[in-house]
Amino acid sequence: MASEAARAAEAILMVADEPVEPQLLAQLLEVSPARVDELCEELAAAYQAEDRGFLLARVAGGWRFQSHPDLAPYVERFVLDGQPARLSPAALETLAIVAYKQPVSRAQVAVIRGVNADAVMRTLSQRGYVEEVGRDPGPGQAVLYGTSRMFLERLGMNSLADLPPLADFVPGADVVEALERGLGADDS
Amino acid sequence: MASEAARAAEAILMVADEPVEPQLLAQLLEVSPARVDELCEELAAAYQAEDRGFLLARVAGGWRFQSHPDLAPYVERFVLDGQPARLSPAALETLAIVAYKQPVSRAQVAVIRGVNADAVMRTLSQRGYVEEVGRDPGPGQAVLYGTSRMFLERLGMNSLADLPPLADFVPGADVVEALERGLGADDS
Amino acid sequence: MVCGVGPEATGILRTVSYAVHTDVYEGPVDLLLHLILKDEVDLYEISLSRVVDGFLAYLDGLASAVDLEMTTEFLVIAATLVDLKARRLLPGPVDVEVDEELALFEQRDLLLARLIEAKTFRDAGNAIEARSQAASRSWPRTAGLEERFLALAPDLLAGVTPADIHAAWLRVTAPAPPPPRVVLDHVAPVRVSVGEAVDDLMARLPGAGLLTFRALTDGLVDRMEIIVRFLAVLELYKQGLIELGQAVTFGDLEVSWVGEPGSVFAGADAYEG
Repeated sequence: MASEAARAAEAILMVADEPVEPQLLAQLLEVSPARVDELCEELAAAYQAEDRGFLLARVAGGWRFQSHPDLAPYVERFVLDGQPARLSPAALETLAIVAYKQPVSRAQVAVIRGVNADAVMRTLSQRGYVEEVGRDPGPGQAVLYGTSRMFLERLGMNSLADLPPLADFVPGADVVEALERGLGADDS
Repeated sequence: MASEAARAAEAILMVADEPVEPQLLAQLLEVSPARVDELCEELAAAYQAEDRGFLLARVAGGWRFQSHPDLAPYVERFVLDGQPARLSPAALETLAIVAYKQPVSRAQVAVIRGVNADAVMRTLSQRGYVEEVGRDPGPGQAVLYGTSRMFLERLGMNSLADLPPLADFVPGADVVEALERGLGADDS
Repeated sequence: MVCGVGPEATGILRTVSYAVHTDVYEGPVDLLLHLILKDEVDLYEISLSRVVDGFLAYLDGLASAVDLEMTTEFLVIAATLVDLKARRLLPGPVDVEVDEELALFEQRDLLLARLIEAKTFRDAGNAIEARSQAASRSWPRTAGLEERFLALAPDLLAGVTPADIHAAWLRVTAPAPPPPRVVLDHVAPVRVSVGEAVDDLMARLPGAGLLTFRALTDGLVDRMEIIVRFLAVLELYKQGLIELGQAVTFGDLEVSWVGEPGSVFAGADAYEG
C-alpha cells in the first residue's frame, strides 16, 4: 500500500503546470522537504522499474511529470508546436558565457567574445533564456544578466550546479599546443 | 516489459492538456481504436492496483490523466496555497495585448512583449481568460487567441467596445512635434 | 591549389556564411582560421588583405541588410588572423634581452589565453546545445487544474478594471529606449582598401626613411582603417620593400624603407579596382 503522502504528491504533481518546489509540497503534505525528495525519488524509481512512458524529474528547482525521452517520436507527432528554433553558434557561445559568468553585463560578455554582444543578448532574452538579474553597483550601473528559470527547464536541469564544470571545456594540451604553434611559440 | 504502444500512450496522455480521443491515439500509435481503449483500460487497472495518486479516466470522449478523487483535499490545498492570488504585471500585459490585438498568436504576443510568452499564455488560457478563436490561415496555422466571455464578465464589460479605446492615447507635445517635423509640417 | 574541406570541418561551415576566395584557399573564413591552427594552410600564402578587401566589397554589395552577427564574427576572426600573421612576420626575438623575451612571451600568452577562452566557451555552448537537444525529447505535463478545482482557484482578475488593461497595454507599447542601432561605423565608412593604403605608403615611405607605425596611422581613429593600414605594411614587408623593427617591446613599430629607388609594388595588380 502506497503511503498517503506519496499518493498526494502524485495527485498534486498531476495538476501542476510547472515544477513544484519540495518546500511547497512539504507544506501541503505535512512532511519535511527532505522527505518530499525521498518520496519523489522513490516514485521516480518505481515508474522506471515499471517501464512507464513518463518520468518524474527534478527540474528548475521542483518536481514535474514529463514524457519519457524514448517516446519522443510519438509525442512529437502529437504536440503541434514545433521545437523552438535552434540557437546560432554565436548565441550559444554567448549563452555559455552568461551561464558560467553570471551575473554579467553586456560589456563583460563583449570583452570575452571580442565583439559587441547587444544583438545576441537581445535574441537570448527574447527567447527567454537570459534575463536581467540586477544592476552593477559601480558607476554606470550596468544591467547584469543571468540565465532564467526557463533556461533550466529547457536544459532539463535542476539548478546551475548541474552545469558541467567549465574546466571540462578548457582545450586539452594538444589544442593548446596547436594554438601556440600558430602563434609561433615554438621558435624559441 | 510494457508494450511500446502502452508506453507511447502514457507519454502522449502525460503531455496532453485535454482528453485525447481514442481515434487520435490509434492513429499516433498505429493500432486500432479498440486496441487503444484496451491498452488504456489495462493502464488504468495497473495504476489502481498500484494504488497510485492519479488515475487514467475516460472523460468527454477521450482519455486523460487526473488526480485521484481520494486526494482532493490535498489538491484543494495546493489550489488555495500553492497558486498565485493575482496576475503578475507580465501576465496583465500579455492579457492586454490579447484584448487589444485579438485574434493574435503566441508568437505575435512574444514579439510585442519582447520576451517569450508561452507560460503566461498557458496560465491565462487555463484560467479561461483567453481562448482559442481560430487558426492563422498562413503556413504553420498558428493558433489564434482572443479574450473569453469570462474575461468580459470579470471586468464588468458587455463587450470589447467597453475597453478604453486606444485612440484616447494623446501623445505628449514632444512626440507631436517630432511627428510634425517628420511630416515636414514646419515647412509651411 | 585549393584546400579541400574535410568532414571534420563541416561543423564549422555553418557558422559563417562569408566565404574567402584567394588563390590558396576558398571557403568560409572561420574554417580558414581552423585550418591555419591545424597547420593545414600556410599563413604566409594567404593574402589577408584580399580577404579583408573582399569582405568590405561584400558588405558594400549587401547595401542595407547587413547581418551584424556575421560581420562581428568576421572581425574577430580577421583580427585573430592579423595578430597571428603579425607575430610570424615580425622579426623574432633574435638577440633581445631576457626581460624583453619574457615580455614577448607574456604578450603571446595573453593572446593564447584569449584564444583558449574563446574555444572554451564555444565548446561549453555546444555542450549546452547538446543538453537542450536531449532535454527537448521530453515534454512536461502542463495540463493544469481539473475543472472541479477551477472554482476554488482565486480569481486572478479580482479588482482588475478595464482601465488597468488599458494601462498595461500602454506600458507594454510605450516607446522603448531607442532600439540599439546596428553600429556599422567601424565597417561601412571604410572606403580605403588595402591597395589604396599600399599606394599611400609607397608614396610616403621612400622619401621618409624611417617612420613609426603610429605616425603612419596618425589621424586614423577607425580600428578597421588601422587594420587595413597594418595589412598594407605587412604586404610591403613581404615584398622586401620595408624593414620592420621595434626598439623596445611594446614600443612603436618602426617602418623603414629598404626598397630600391623606383621600386614598384609587385602585388599591385591584385588590388586594381
